[in-house]
Amino acid sequence: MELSNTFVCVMGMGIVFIGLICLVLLCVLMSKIVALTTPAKPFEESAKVSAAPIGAVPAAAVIPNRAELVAAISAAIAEDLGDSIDSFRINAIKRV
Amino acid sequence: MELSNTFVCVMGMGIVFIGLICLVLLCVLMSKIVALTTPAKPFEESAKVSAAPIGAVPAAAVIPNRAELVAAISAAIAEDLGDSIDSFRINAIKRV
Amino acid sequence: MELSNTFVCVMGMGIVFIGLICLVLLCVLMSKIVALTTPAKPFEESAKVSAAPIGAVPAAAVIPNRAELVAAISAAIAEDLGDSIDSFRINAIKRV
Amino acid sequence: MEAIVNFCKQTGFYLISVDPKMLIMIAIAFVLSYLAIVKKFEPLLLLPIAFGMLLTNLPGAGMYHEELFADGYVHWNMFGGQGDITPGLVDYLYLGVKLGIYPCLIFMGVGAMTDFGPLLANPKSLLLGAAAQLGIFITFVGARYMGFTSAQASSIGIIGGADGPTAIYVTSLLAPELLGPIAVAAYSYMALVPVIQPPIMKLLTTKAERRIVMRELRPVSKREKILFPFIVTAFVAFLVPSATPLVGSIMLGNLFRETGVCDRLSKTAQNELMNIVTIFLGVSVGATATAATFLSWDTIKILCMGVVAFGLGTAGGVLLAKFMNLFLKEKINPLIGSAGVSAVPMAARVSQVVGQKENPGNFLLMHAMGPNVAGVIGSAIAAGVLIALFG
Amino acid sequence: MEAIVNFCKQTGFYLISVDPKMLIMIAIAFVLSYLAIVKKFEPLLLLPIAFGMLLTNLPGAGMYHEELFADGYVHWNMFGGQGDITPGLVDYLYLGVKLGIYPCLIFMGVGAMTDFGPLLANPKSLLLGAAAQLGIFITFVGARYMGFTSAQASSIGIIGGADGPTAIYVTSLLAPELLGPIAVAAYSYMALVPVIQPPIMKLLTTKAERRIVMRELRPVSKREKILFPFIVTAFVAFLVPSATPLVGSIMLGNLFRETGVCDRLSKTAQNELMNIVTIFLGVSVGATATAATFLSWDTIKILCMGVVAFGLGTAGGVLLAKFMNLFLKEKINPLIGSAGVSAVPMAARVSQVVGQKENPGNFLLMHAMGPNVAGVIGSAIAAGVLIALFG
Amino acid sequence: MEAIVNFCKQTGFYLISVDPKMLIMIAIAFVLSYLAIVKKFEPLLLLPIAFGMLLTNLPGAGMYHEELFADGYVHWNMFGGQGDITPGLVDYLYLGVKLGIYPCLIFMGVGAMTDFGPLLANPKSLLLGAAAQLGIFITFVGARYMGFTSAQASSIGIIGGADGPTAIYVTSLLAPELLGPIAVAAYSYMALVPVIQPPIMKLLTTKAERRIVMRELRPVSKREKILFPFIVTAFVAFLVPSATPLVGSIMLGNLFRETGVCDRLSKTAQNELMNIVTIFLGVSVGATATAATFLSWDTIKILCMGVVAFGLGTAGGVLLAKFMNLFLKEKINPLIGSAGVSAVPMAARVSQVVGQKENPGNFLLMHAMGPNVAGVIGSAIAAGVLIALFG
Ligand code: NA
Ligand code: NA
Ligand code: NA
Repeated sequence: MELSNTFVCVMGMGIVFIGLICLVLLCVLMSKIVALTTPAKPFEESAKVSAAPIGAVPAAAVIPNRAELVAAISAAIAEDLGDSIDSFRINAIKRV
Repeated sequence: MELSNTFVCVMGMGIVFIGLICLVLLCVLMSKIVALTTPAKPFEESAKVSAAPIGAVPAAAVIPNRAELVAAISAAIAEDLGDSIDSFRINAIKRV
Repeated sequence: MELSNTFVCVMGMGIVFIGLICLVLLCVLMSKIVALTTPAKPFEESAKVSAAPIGAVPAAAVIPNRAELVAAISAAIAEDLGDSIDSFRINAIKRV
Repeated sequence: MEAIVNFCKQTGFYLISVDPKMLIMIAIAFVLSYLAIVKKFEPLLLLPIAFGMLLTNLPGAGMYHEELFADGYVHWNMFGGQGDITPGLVDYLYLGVKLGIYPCLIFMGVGAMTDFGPLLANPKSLLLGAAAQLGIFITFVGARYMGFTSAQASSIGIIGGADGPTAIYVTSLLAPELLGPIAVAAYSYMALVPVIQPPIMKLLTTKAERRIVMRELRPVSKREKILFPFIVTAFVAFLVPSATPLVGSIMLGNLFRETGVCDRLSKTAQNELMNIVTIFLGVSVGATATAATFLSWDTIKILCMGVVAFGLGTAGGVLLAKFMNLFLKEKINPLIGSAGVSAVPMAARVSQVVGQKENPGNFLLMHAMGPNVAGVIGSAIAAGVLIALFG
Repeated sequence: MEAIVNFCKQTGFYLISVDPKMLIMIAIAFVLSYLAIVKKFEPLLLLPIAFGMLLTNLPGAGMYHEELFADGYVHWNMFGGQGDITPGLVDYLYLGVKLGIYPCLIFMGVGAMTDFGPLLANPKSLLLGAAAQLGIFITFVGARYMGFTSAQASSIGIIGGADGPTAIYVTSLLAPELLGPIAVAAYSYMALVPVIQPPIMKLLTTKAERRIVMRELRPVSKREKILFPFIVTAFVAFLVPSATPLVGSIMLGNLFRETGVCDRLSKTAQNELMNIVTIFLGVSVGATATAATFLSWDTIKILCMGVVAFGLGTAGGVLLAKFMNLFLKEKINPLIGSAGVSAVPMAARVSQVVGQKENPGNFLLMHAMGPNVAGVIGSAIAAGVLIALFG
Repeated sequence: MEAIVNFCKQTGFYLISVDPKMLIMIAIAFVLSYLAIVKKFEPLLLLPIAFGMLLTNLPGAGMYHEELFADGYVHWNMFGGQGDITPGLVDYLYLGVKLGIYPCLIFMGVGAMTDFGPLLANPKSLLLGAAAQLGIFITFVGARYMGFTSAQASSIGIIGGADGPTAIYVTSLLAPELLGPIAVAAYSYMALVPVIQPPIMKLLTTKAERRIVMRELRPVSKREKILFPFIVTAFVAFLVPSATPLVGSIMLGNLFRETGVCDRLSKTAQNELMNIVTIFLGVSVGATATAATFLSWDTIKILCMGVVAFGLGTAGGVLLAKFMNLFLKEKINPLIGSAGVSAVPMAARVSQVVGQKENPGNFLLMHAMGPNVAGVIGSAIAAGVLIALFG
């Protein structure tokens, strides 16, 4: 029996969406449980983990000089962008 | 034919002991032969080889300050012990 | 049918020579084409490529002090020769 | 004299005069090499693929024998050298593709290199990774209309998943005869993501949407990152068992990375093991592209449908992001939707670059990494569904 | 509609409802992962084992098929994909275990990491390494009384050898059906050595004995270190030919290390090659632990007997050291006897730590390394004897 | 009691008393180890070869079974363990030799380590690399006269190619029964190049010729270096299809190196992959040297003819250089001709050292590297011709 196109598409996108929606729920649930069960000092632990450039922002946000912050982030992202670095320019340092 | 328990145990431990006793003899023999055939300056060669912490002792033994020696060995062993470093403490530097 | 010795030798050395002669021609041809199609600044590119010790000579050739040059090349080759370094000695710094 | 004639008949010059189609294939191999070396199109895979294509089309070299893998299974009895065929180096290397080993090992390395943090910080990203699979299924329908079998159409559709190993895994199971063109299409288009995606992204979004600035991502704890691979493996394997090899491999690699207790395994999985497998995979996949299979209209069709699949996937991600904005209080920038096709991390960079053109202070990269890695999971699920239906 | 039902019947949710035993196995896999990640129980092997156990028990995933290896040999004809079974990734990786390749390659890496210097400086250590094999044979007898066959009892006894690769090698040859529980027991107890050994060591020794300070070891020349691997390989292979693969591998690795002329081989053997094999070995050994084989009283029995084997081995080593002291002028500290079980280098560290509690200035580590590495050779000989008798 | 007798009959001590020839082989293995460790004769391969020879000749160890590879092909049906033979570790490793996989992978690593720049700067070097293959064919004739078959004579001749992987590849295809002695001869003589070549070089040249100073090599552009592997692969494969696996592998590795876009593949090909394969190749090639095959007049003959082949190759290169000087305006130093035998980079160093003795300011190393790498290509072509004629 040849499966109809409609069946394959609905089935396929359906399963993909069901699967990923369930994963969203599971992830949210997990985060809640982890947050509840982690005793105290969650900040210290997470700070160690978030070595990603953007993750550094919360700590840096209190720095008055926003310009430096933007420059630092830009540099970090630029480094991340690697070879496409030419296509990336900071036009001006302005407050957002 | 099922082998008896006694046979397996005696045979097993017997072969293990025979084997390792022979290896003891072979090692002793080898050491003797090597010592005989190694011409002159055996000290220099062995000193180079014995990078192990304990191996450093012969040279260090002439140092008057035994305390430093113990501290050095302790540090070397502590390093070697790796993660179980907490369970290891030098209570006092005393002559042995 | 057993192949005769003469046949195998002539055939073998023949094919080897034909093959490598053709490769000589192809290499020469390729070099010519590359030289023609490479626009302008061929020197800069090649300079970057020729990290080999001898390749450094063209640039260094203008240096008046030939002695230093020979010493430098000798050092480079000596390094390249690795373990056979003992068999290599600069008797004198003389102009060639 | 007879011996000389015999020898000459063994040379490639004679054989090529009999069947000159191979010259075209050799030319194609050179073009692909050019793209890999000069244009830097995914060179780590495209260069070995091109070289494999060269080797397989050198007449008389006998580097690869399709007969050993005829009818979709491995003829072990022909591997010993007793029969007419003397298997060549590439035949042995190809076993790793045919048996589904290489794609899984590469995925393990990918897992060891992937940080699912941005995804965990914003789980909604997963939906964008789902929407971007649209291209797979629409292309599947298109391919069927163009006369491909369901199994072949599945393999063609999966190009739109923008994941090399997934595409190769599905194709080696469902339609090994199309492995050459599909691998070439998948890796070429992944390299072309910065060309294919921006026009579609601009077409489907307004200037205001592209300027949306997103809130910084919350930091994610190590614990969440360690639990995540277990949850995904278990859940996906339950839902679509046939996706387990792919999802399990990527999550095992990620576990090596995140637990911190297996650093030496993580390092080896993402370096030496991955490099070795990449060489073997590339060369042997390229070697399946013989003149007989590659020089046909099907190849042209596959190349066309591949780019359509990429485009539709991009559109799917962007449109779902716009749709979600109808309901969300905190709007998301629809440009990150396009990253859902995977092509990690290139598609996320495209989102960043396009977004920054409108608003230079807007840093979308981390936000786009969420859908980007979600797309890998989404494609694996889609692959599992297709294998379950047509495998 | 029928197709949907078919698809649902393929999902793990349906399959698990038919046979829910797999859920227990998944839970066990999580427990083992917890031990590996949080408690750091030999994580390099226990994490892959746990993940392999997870994969194999995901219903429908088809990652591992026991039928391919039924009756103790490899059914090559079923590997091509023609039959009912489509072999999965883990099946291919498992071949390396089944054919005895992985344990030998790991042993080569172990050899490249081992310094036999302390053993050569004090060859009497070898006797302690022999005595600590006592646990193997007493456990063998116990296992027989509990109803295991001789081959199975051998595999269970060898847990007491405290060498992962040796245990896996023997078990894959003699009782592959017990590979899962035996591997779990072996690696768990090796990680638990600091818990299992100290009470036994204290029970069997007096405070005075534990305070014995040993003379510094003599330096060992490079020449002796190079000759040693040749002597051990040749002699052990003559005495117990079936131990040759294990002993030969470890000694080849050691030769790479000590000669100094093969540094690049030594480096690769102890790093990349070992890491790759560790991943493959761990995952595929874990995958043998299916619900059908693992969830049985036998597993409980094996876990119990494993710890007994470790304990008896420890006791054997300590008691022989005490016995030797009756004759020796220069007393040896009996605490180093316990290191004879192998579990390199953990057991030697335990000797050091226990000894230092009584006498903080006492450094037993190097002295304990002698029996420690001797235990590896001793276990390999014991393994050879068992294979010769029941293989 | 009977059981004890049975066990004793399994020990090597009993078996060796039945067939003491193995003791001679073990002694030979020790001699080779001595040459590898103390004399540093190509230790990376000779030490594994020697150890493999030791393992295979330990009576009863059963590490290698010739029956599995009898009559020149692989008996897969005996590999499952159902028959009388239980394949050992070395049998599995040997598959990589038998199927021609290891030599190609090693050649890939060699390619990734080779700089063809000096060859491209002076393409005439290729002719010297051709002339140095003279030894192969003259030795072939000699071997035939001494009673070897054509296939065996080809394998013996190829020792003169001074390329380990080429010699092993040809021998495993044409005369696997001679693999042991040929591998030992090839690698030993490669290590002995500084002893074998200088007298021949001095005999065939005048002092004036040895003092010839050559002009500096022109710099070679990256473009030429990238095009070269493609040209060589395509052309050689057309001319001698059976040389494609060897030439293709070396050129693929070189491409990884020169393109600069595949650095991680290049690094892995010349390090970890090559080291792993070297260990496996060495051990399993050594293991083919059983007493039955190695202890015969044939081995002596092969060792003699091997050195003749090296000498004739050296002479061929030097003489062609002298002949070319009759026509060339810019004379070449005939000492670089000897480097055409390959044995990279040792033969080139010999040219440098001999040249410098006559004229300390003469730096021939780079000039000799051209014929040196050309010799690799030349030997591969010669190997292809022999395989085509007698394969
Ligand atoms: Na995807
Ligand atoms: Na042990
Ligand atoms: Na050569």
